Amino acid sequence: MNAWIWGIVGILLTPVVAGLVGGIDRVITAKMQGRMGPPVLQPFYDVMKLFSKQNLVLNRFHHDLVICSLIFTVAAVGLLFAGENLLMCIFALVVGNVFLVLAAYSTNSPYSMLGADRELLQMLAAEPMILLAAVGIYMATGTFDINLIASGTHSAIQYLPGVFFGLIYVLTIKLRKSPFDLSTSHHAHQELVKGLSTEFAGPSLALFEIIHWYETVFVMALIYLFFASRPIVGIVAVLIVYFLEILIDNINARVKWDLMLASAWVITLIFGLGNLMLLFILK
Amino acid sequence: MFEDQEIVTIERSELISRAQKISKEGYRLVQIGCTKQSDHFQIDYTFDKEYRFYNLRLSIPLDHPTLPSISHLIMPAFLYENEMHDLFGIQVSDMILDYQGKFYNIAKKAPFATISAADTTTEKG
Amino acid sequence: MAKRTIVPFGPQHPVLPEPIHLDLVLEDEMVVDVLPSVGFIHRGLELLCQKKSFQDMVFVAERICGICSFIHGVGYCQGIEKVMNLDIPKRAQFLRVFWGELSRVHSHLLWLGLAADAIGFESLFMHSWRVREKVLAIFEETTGGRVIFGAAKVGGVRIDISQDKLDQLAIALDEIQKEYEPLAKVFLEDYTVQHRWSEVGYLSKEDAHQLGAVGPTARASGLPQDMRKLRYGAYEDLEVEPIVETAGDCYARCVVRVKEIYQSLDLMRRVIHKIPAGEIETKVTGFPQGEYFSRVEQPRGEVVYYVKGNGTKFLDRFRVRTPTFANIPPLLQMLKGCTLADVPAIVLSIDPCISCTER
Amino acid sequence: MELAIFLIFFPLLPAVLLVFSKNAFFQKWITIIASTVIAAASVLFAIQYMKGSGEYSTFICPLPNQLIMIGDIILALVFLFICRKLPLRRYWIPLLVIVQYGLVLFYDFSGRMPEVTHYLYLDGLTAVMAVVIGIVGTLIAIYTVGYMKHYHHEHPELSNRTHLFLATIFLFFSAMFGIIFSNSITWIYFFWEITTVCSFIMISYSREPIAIQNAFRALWMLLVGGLSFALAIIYLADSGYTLELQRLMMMPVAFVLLPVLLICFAGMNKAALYPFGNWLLGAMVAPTPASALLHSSTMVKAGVYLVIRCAPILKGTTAGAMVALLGGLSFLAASAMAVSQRNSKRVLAYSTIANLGLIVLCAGIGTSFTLWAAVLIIIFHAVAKALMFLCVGTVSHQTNSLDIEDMQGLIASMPYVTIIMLIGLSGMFLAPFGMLISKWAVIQALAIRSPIFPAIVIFGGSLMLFFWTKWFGQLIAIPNARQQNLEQGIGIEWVALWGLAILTIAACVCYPLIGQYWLVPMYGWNPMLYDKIELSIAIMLGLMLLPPIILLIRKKHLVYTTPYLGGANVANPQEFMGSLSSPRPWAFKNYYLTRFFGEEVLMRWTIAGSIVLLILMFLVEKL
Amino acid sequence: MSIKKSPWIIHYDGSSCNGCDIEVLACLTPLYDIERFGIINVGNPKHADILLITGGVNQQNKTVIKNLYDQMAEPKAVVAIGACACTGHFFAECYNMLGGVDTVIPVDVFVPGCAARPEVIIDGVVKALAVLEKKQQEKVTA
Repeated sequence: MNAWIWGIVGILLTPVVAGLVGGIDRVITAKMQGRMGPPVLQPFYDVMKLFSKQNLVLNRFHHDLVICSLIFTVAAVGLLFAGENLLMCIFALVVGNVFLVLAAYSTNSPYSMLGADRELLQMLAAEPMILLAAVGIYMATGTFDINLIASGTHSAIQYLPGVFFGLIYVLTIKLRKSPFDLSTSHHAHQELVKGLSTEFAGPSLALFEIIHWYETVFVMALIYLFFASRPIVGIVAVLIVYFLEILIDNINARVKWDLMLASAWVITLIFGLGNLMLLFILK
Repeated sequence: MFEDQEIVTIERSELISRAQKISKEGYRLVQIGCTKQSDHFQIDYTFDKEYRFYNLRLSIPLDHPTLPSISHLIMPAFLYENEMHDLFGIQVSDMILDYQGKFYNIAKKAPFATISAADTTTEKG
Repeated sequence: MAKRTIVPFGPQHPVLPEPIHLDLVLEDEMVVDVLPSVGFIHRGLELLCQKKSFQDMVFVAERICGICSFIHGVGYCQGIEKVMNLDIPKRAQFLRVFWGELSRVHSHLLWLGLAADAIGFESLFMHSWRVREKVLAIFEETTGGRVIFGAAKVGGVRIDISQDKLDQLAIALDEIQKEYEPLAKVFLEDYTVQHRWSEVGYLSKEDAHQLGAVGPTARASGLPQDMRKLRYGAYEDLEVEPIVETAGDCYARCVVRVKEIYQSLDLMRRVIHKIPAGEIETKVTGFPQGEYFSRVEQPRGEVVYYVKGNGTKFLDRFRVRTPTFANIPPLLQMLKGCTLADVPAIVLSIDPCISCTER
Repeated sequence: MELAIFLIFFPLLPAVLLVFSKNAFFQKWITIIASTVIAAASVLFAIQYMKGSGEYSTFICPLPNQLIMIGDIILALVFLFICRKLPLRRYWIPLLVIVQYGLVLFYDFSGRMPEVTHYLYLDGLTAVMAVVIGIVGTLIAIYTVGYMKHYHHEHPELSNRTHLFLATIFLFFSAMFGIIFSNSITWIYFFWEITTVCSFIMISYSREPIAIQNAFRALWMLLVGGLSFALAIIYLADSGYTLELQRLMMMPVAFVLLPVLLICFAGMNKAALYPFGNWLLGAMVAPTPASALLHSSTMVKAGVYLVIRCAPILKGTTAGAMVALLGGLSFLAASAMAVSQRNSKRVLAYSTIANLGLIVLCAGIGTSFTLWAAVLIIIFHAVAKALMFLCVGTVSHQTNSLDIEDMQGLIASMPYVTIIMLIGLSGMFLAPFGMLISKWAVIQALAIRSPIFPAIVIFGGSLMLFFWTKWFGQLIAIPNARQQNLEQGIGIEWVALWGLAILTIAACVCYPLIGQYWLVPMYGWNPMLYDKIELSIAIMLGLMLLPPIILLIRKKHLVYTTPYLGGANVANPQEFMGSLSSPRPWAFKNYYLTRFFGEEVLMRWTIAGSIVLLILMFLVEKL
Repeated sequence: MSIKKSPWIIHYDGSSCNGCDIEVLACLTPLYDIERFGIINVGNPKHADILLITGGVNQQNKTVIKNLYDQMAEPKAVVAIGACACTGHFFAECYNMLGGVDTVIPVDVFVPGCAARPEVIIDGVVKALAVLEKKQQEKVTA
């Protein structure tokens, strides 16, 4: 029963926390760019405004597919907070992502579909590292069960510094930040217009933003799991990592997909797999 | 300080050979321009080599103005030639990329050819 | 593989501040064919010379483009001045160089910002434009306008800058340089910037010459071509050496512009140092009769003004060949075989000014 | 036991009948009735042996060796007959036949073959395979009836030999049941070569030069496997150990590792693992039902079935690790190359190789958990992949194209086929459908082993996600204009399509049941079955019900608009105002990343790598 | 929630001389920083609330402007920036010009200037916010 409550709390709190984090992100980014930036609550204003707008669609399915994507992404976060199987949570997130890509495909509009293909490329680049991190956590803690990982006595980080680094590297992809915001970026000034989300208008776009909030919380929770035995350290680590991502966003141009894919895989192999091999041999 | 500008008047039939010669000499095309005069179109092909200004000038009649294209010899010429076609109504044959009169996509046909400068000056001057 | 992705790139596209349209044909992300179209901004302002007097045409010339507005005005005035055989006071010529070079700095900073933005480097965009605002502040202090200020006129300039002000400006220029230096370093050294620009949009020296490239586009391909070497106006007294790079890619074009900002700042200091006292304009009487091709160096390259007067207050012909127009054929060459992600970077690398191009 | 014998011999009846019935009506009903009987029998058989711990046959076979000998002689003659028209420079194909049969027959004649007491062995694994062949196979057979009608309608230049094609299918069923039920290795070998013949007949069906050429390539590659099998038999006969598969698996590893590796080699060869993967791609010229039946859901499964059978010996050995690595390499390379393919059948072929590789990877490691996952993949893959092949076959009939890019917006013109195809695709990669559950099980099972294995699965899985999703997306890219319905003329095929679609979903829903009642008795309890996981899978499944529901609800607040085309829109949403100021259609084609994942880039390395691994596999055995 | 707190803009260059364009862009940058008001330049008509147009309308871009306007979701507002966008300025006399933006789409706010200064542009956008809010309320009541 406890698990259910945790899951629901996670689902309910995520938009609040992620929205606030998003607002703070925008303020910090603005400061780094020598500007004042928007109010901290701006992400909420944006989403609420989007809900109040007309729902422009190209056909009657793509809005629905965004809803499906939201359902699975929410489920992923819910399962994560409920302490379910880590791999299953990641797969749920992947399904959510796939639905998002399908939504973009279903619009049958060139920029949107190019964005969909780019999003697939991003998944191709990021997914191995994330799953490998889960395997790493398993090797370090002996379980895929998030409850057990979280209540364990030692943190996975001490065994998995390489995996942790690799995860931070691909985190930029998941957070849609420079240098890896290829499929759709927070700023529209890219060659694909808005890529994946080009055709989402009004409520659809609002849902897309919310999906992104859940995704953000999901990957941050993944970071937290590395420090699970010491909650305070974990939260501090999450904050530092997020700040680092903002910094990276601000000091990098957007790279091209081939570099993204190649570098993400190389990092995954060297730091992720290398770390695991060492762990395997030493244990 | 003003630069010296060499302007050579040629015949239309000479155009291709002159253009070929001058581009072989290492001149680059600066511009192709057209000016409507009271009885003819004055066409200027401006070239430059190491800051040396060299201009070929030829004139063609106002009725059914036609020109051969030099874009086969000097690729950038196609832009100017399409421009001349749209603004002055000059038919340029064999351009490497012919926009078929849709280069500027203007509603009015050959605006520079219909109003003559001399006309307006007499009206307003 | 006959099946290819075909997308319209523009006319409205967030990376392009101005409307230009390309039919892009892609295979995966590789550009296999590109066809440009223009005319979204074509106003037909050359024909205004039949409705506005040759002196009013200065304002039209300035509004050919709002970025290099001042030099457009100067180029036009110079043509008329040659046709009318006017002798322009030295001080006016120096002031023209001062504002002209300041325009170059403003334009290049603007370009640096936009180019950074096109490759997703927002903070660099912001900081470039932050520095640019200081340049605009100088315009505002000296002329009252920020981007279009109508300081040039046939026969000289409209406004003088006092000696005190000039001294203050020297300090302001130093400050701009100080703020600009770290920025320039990022453009020259950052890894991701190099990844996006190095070996992208290559244009060989031969192609650059053959296809008639001008300005930084030509200079980045190794052509030492700078119309300031014609020593028009006050450049007679201010020696300028073209800044040349040989790599011929987008990165080289960026380097040329980054270095030209230093060059221009330096030129302005020399102007302040050397500027003679005296009148700022000569009286203009009569109407232009005759023709001249006036060539000056814009931030984007060589601009050609053809003016032909017929002895009335209206010109017979007023024609502009702007640098972007000349750079379109090289651009098409550069776009061959690039990837979709490179398209904005390459298009912006010639610093396109569509409103110049289409007039 | 009787059921097993029935299943081996019964299909021969329709096979013989079909050879003589050129009438389409008879063909249809013979196929339907025989298929129903086989399906029913195999289900009965599965129920009977699901929980059983394995049962040996007790009957005594009169003149066993002599029977098989005669069979082998006939087969050898058939092979030589097939090769009769081959040019001399391809001498090695008949040579392969002569060498392997020469050796086997020599041992047969000299009477050195050890005695076999239990000719058949039936357990849970055979039950799984029997169901796959009996249900998936027969659905494909039914589909074939409808398919061939269209096929000949479209290719009037080909002579109609549908009756032979159908007969071959039933002959093939018989051989397949023979392989999985037999305990005698010589018997398996006999049936094994029959499937090779069937494969040849089906690939060369159209008798076009390319088909003949690919059929011979498949033939000689499969004969290499046969040779390896023959060598294993001779080794065992020579050393006098045993010719019973089950007893072989109980022998000390050191004695029998070499023959087991030879058998594994034959299995991997049949499963089209690299370096032999290319015969499977060539086999795609066959009519689609053949691809579905032989080259994805059953015959190639016989290969992995054998490797799974060998798992007890492979487990924990270095050679076993090499087998696993070979499987892993095939999985990774085939998934990667599938990314660069736009021909739907080739994508399916590559993904088949990939999945077979994954199964072999699991079998090579051979722990109970990995075998658990391997069997799961066999089930899910057989169902979903057969479904995909049949869908692609139907689509290609209606649209005359196998190109995935031509399937853009197929949902508008062929809604039902597309929905079925989407079910199949979901089954291939989307959680919580079959393949993803299997993949998850694999990662779980492998995580305790060297991290190399989970890494292979993870990378390959990501690649699969890429190419499946882009296909999926292309199907549902909804066109802006109304499309003509192209589903007329699909007849009996619906039975197979819907049947397999329902099976795909059912297999997924029944996952816990399959686990508990089928796999647990075979491989023991698995932590993947505990309540919590089942709960999360149940939640995911429940959520999966939502998308169709959401999609069906009509919405009122939507406002329809046109696609973003940079403001260059024209009246037709499929066009934009082009540079020459005339409307030009825009187009979208997917990424194929040929620079990274093209065949030219990867094939050489894959073949080289797999050959090295093969050599290593036999070398480490020697050490 | 009021649309006032999060107006997203899209900018299209009609046929301006770039003067107003760069001033619009300057609004985004540190000195003026319109993100203070939650304004983002989204560059995609489907996401935008306010269409900023600089420069007048000519033969070729009239359909583009119309397309962009049609693709925006209600409620939406249009701001014409600069003298050219308001009336065509002295380009109105040119043969290829149709005039101000209001010749093709309804304009809610006119911002004067040649080139319009960033302060005035921001002022114009803020005026457009009131228009947007009114439209939103009308939509709610309707």
